[in-house]
Amino acid sequence: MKRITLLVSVAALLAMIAMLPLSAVQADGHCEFAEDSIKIGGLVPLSAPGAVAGGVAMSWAINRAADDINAACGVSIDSVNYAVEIVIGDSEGSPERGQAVVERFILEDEVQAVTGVYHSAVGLATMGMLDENGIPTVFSEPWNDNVSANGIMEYDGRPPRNADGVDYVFRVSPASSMVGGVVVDWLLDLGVGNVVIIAENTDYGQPAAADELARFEAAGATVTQINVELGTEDFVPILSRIQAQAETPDVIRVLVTGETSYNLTQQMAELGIAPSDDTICVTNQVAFQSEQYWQNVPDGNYCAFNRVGIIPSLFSDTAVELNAAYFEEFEDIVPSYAMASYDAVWIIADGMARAGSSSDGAAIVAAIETTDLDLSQGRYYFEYGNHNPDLPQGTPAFMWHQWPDPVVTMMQYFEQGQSSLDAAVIFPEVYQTHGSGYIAPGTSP
Amino acid sequence: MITPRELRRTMSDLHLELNNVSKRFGGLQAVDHVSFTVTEPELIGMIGPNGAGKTTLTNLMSGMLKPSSGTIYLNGRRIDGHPPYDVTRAGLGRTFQITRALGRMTVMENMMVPGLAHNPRGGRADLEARAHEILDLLTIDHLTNELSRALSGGQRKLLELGRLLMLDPAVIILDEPFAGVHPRLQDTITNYINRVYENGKAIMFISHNMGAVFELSQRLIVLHHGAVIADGAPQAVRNDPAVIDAYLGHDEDD
Amino acid sequence: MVIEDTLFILWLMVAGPLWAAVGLFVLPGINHGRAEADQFSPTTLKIAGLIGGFALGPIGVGLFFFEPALIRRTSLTLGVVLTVFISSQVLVRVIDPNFPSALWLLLAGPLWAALAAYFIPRHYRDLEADDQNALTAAALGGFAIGPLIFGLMWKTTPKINRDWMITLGALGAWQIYALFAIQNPTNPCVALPFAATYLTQQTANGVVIGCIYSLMAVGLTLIYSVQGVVSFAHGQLYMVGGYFSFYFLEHASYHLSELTGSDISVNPIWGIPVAAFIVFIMGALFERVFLKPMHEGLIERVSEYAILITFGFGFFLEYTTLAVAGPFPQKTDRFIQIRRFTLDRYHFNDEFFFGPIHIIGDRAFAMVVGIVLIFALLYFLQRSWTGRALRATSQDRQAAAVTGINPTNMNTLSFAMGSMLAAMSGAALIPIFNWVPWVGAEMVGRSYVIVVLGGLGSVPGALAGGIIVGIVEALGAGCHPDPSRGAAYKEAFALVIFALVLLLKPTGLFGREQH
Amino acid sequence: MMIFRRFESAIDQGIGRRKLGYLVLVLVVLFFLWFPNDASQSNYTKTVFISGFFYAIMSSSWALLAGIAGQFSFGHMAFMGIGAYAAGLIARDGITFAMLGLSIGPETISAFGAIIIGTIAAGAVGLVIGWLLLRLRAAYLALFTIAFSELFRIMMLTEYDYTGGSNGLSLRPLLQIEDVDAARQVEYYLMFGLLIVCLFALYRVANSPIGLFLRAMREDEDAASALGVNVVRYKILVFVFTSMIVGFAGAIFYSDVGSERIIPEQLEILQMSLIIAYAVIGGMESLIGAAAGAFISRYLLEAMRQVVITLPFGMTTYDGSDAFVWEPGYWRFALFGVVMVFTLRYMRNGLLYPIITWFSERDIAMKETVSRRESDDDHAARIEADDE
Repeated sequence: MKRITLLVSVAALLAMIAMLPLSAVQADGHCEFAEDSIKIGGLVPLSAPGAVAGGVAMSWAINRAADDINAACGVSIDSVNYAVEIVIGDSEGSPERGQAVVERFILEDEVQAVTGVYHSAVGLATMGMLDENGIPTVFSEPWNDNVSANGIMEYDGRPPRNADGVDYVFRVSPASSMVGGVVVDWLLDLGVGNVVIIAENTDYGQPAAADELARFEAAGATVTQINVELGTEDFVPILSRIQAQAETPDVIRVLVTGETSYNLTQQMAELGIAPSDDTICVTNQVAFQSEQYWQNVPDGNYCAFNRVGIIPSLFSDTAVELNAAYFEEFEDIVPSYAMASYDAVWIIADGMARAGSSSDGAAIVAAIETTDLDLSQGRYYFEYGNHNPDLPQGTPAFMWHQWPDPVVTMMQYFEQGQSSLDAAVIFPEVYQTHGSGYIAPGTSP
Repeated sequence: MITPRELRRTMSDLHLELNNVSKRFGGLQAVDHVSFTVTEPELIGMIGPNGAGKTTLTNLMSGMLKPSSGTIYLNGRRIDGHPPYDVTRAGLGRTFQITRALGRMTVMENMMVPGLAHNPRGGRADLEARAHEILDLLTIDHLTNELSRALSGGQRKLLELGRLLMLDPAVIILDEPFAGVHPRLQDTITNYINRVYENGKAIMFISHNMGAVFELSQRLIVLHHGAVIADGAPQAVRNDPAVIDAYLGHDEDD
Repeated sequence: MVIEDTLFILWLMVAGPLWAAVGLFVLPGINHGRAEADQFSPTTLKIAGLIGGFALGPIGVGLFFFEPALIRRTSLTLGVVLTVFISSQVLVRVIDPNFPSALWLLLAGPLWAALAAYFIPRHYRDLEADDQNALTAAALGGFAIGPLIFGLMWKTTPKINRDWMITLGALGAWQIYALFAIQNPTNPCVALPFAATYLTQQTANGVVIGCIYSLMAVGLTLIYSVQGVVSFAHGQLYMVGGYFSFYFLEHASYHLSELTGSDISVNPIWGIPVAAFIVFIMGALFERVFLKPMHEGLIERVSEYAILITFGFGFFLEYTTLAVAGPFPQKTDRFIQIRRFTLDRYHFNDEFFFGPIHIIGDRAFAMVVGIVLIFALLYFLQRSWTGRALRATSQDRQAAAVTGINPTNMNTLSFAMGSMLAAMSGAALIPIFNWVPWVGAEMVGRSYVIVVLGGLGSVPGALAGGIIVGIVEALGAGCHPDPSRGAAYKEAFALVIFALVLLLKPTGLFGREQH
Repeated sequence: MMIFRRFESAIDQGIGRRKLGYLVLVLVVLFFLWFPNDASQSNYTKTVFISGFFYAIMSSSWALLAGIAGQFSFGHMAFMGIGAYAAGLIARDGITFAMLGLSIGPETISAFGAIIIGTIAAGAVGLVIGWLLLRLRAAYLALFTIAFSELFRIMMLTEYDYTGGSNGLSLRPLLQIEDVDAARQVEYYLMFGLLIVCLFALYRVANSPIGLFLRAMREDEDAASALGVNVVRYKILVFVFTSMIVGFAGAIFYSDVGSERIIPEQLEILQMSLIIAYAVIGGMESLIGAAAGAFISRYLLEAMRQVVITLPFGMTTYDGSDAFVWEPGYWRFALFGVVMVFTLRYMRNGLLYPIITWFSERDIAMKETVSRRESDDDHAARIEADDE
């Protein structure tokens, strides 16, 4: 089994180094494909109110993965090569649409596996259906803790989907509390006592805020949470409010995404609230898109941000290739969800190859559970699943079919207009690039 | 020509009474303590120079405006300050100076609105029959299925008059019935007015040109600066000095 | 704000009553026989003295001595202020912090407002008093001072002039403020020593952003005043204005850099005229094709048609932009290289201080741009022939037509100019907020609030409305007792005011009677 | 053209247009009844149809409100939301009357009970709003309703603890059917039935005296009032009626029939604008037209996600396929906007209006009267009189 994987990935690298636009043609050149191909559905938001920018990147990555796989002669089952074919569906970020699209995937396009999903609401709404239909699924971006958690859990008062849980759904994106953990640990290491959390009132912001708030308070820090609506442009009033607090906060944590977060961060900086000598500015993965970030937050230097995915300085060749291609397409750094989506397709393909079937869901799931692959984000494996069913006491339910160690790092810019590839990794220490846990404004490591 | 006395025997009860009705807009005293009563079928002309408050008074009577003070009774019911539809039900119908036909509804529908509003339970068939009669009287029966916005100005006026009859009110107020109407239709209107009068209704037609009013009306009410300055038989009014200088001197007040 | 206990009690128990007594017994005596005082009944004088003395101490007494003419209104106002102030001060102390201010804001206040709004105007009519604004005043007062409003307006049905409105409005605001204070005493709006600085800061924020808002609203109001049409494409025109500016600057900078070889970035100020020009043309074309037939009587239910057609236009613009420019946020360079203007902290003594006050540089600049443009427009409307023609048309189409003005052209001009103003504000804001195709939605909602508040069709009204909305949003978000919700409800505050104005005074604060 | 004329006259001599119209209607209904049994159709198409039915209800009821009664409300979606949210909250938390000390636990409320409560809630709010709106006309009314629905949306979004914020609120499922296909089948018929019922109810109202009064009010409120139409009553009535219809439809649709949870994004003005656009394109003043418009537009917007263009004459694209795929993305909506604007400008009564009127004998009658009028010699009078 392992051998095939190796072959596949090596071949993939070779193919990627070969000219990419022509990959399909070349594939035809030196691969014999079976008549019917393997269909994988990609469920991503491509129109408002969904997070379109994310969806675009994800669908790009998914298609890209398929091309690469095909360039490596697709998925070979019983020494027959099957080409991978991608079907993209637009979830519009709404559960209703998501369900409809998944249904179309299953019944009309007859996909054998599904990946993608950006909004947790969509993930929550669709995972039951995917499970009932036995479609192996690897979610690549929803963060809500309840996604992919096993069937024992309930969410907003609904009974378990079925007795033995959501067994067909895997997740390679972190659960929000995994991310929260890192951020909070880092801040507590710096000894912050007075925290302000600004969270968007969405399925991303609220759970994340709740989680981090709990962690902070457990550690005895005082926390003020401020909720904002996405699409708000002018944050000055609420920022002035923070400014007027009796004791200036040690850190302002931004749990807002998209253009809204850029507005917020920029205004924060312009008012000199954070980053400043007294206050640390902590934003989130959106800051990793350095081109966009610097265009929209020119004053956002010295803001720290959490990032999911292996750190640029440790990019594997796969990651480097992917990043190069992404940059060609979007003139920006490849975001984690694109990497995750890319990897997800590979994981599925690999699972099918090892299961020796593209249709037997159970077998594929079993195979995926024992995944052991090195891809753009690092080494993939799933700790808990039917192969290792009993979660130890205290292990949260979402660890079921969850990639246990997506790398979550804290990074920080220390030069105006710096590319996030050069930005300093400041936490966890093992990854530190500039040997410091926090770069104070005005200084450089 | 039938006299009021003969009519009174046949007619339904009819008693319209205004006591000291006033209306003030901000500083302007539009209608100033107007009082008069109508107790029998009459052809009443209400005249007065522009801005004398004729239309305001009409609006007050028909419930479009609330009087600042004073009371209006119709057949024993107090109607001042009531919404127009109550007033109409109480038996006072009015037309508008600029015709208010319901543009994108057919003539028949225009007729049915008051009909059904007046007695919702009433069978459509009877109402339609009645509508046809009235339209026929008004010489626009052939336009039944026409959208009323396609009608000519004069025909719209006729339609308005027709709608009033569907309500069969005790008192009818016609605001400028002759304004901008083709001569040929004016006769129809006059004829209509007489017919209605003969059915025992009081008709009050408002106009700012005395000429048209004189030959029709049996009683004239003259408004000036919102107040009644004369009320009586046309001849008497015609020679009333107050009226004369109101009209001579009316140039400076509009 | 919460005044210090000792001070409060001192005044409540000692100074107040003392001067009240003076006012009560001395004032009528010395005023006796003076013409301007005798117009009032002795009791009025007594009560006035009482209140005046209690509220303002010597000042009050002096005032009523030297200016008896003021006695009635002043004492009335003072009385009300006092009641509210004392009550709220007492509440602050008596009631526990988690007293549900909703109780007043959502139940008692509206209840009294409704009652007052229902009964008082009728009462006015029965007494043949001039009931202009009575409704508004009653509702405001009912909300602000509850049952007291009946006491104020029932017996002596006063003529409701602007001071009345302002006083009552202020009281209402004060009421909310006091309740916020009760809810959350650590609220920076109330907690000394920050309050003074904080309120100034928020007001400043409000005024700055308000002026920027009004620029867009002015366009809306201009269109309405001439055409009697509310443009539902305004937000999208604002949005495309921003994009035009953005793309122009990008290309200009690029080509200039190419030419000169040095790295040049064109100042966003130049984007404004470009955007203005393009959108002016767009507006003119749209008006010619789609709005013109309205005024030629080809269309019935004009206002609905106008709503829909502009709406569809906006719909088209938004999605076309989305298809062309994509969903990625864009932003231009800054106007000026100053991050923020700061007024440093000033210490009165060791615990009381004022400042610092910050204003973001670019916003200040955008505010200036906004104000300049608005006044330019006003000047244009007042002085130039075309401007006068526009105004004439908005006054009375027929009359204008008679005097040789071509109303059709005026319509086109008004719509084009209105759209242009939207585009200009877009171009003026893209250096401040980053830009996405749906950026217009929130903004246009706000400018509806502004124009209705200021009165549809009134340019100065739009300016005032903009500033009011700005301040309300700033204070709302800043003073909401629950910091976690304050920001999320930011728009909501403006919307509530909007709804109230629509219901109570659809003509707005400065508006003409509605068409 | 000639042929059409002949056909037309043939019909007129034959069964007559109205009858033919009914026939066509029946055929359409039969088609929809048969449709889910077509084995070749996937559940996905059914899902698209289901939401199509839902939006048909929305825009036809809006057509009654705006097209027939002239009440130009943007709050329609909000009322739908009120229905759904009320139902959801009731089914989750039950009701507690603190003062009376009595509380009804959620378990005692059936899914349908919740839906009914939701409907009532929507109606109640409709009553209040309708009453508040009495003083407002046209643009002011539109603005007020926009403000109202935005406020509602923001509240639903912000009161995270109660409404689930943007995670949405999942209602109690109305049907518990394990088998997916069977479930979809039932949901399809349920929604279609609902559409028929609603259309029937709306139709009855529109063609009753009330409908006549509503149109009268739309044309000229003062005149209608002067003719004895109780404008206040009917204005409020129409608000309550339409709110209840959409509240009901919403509560059912989100009880896991069309969707499993309602999210605040559904209440955005954008969604409302879509409904308006559907109604406009189909014909604001005809209920059927609006419904059809909504259904067709939705279907097309769905179908246009991916347009496969097959190349003629065996031409092939570079990778050898004989068809290439065009994904219009946002251009769909841009196009939609264009269609809406041009419909308004050049076919004000909607694209389906000609067909609908052709089927109603009205326009025969019209033609006749027109010809009669031309024979009539008051032309001069008209011109003269219109100068006033």
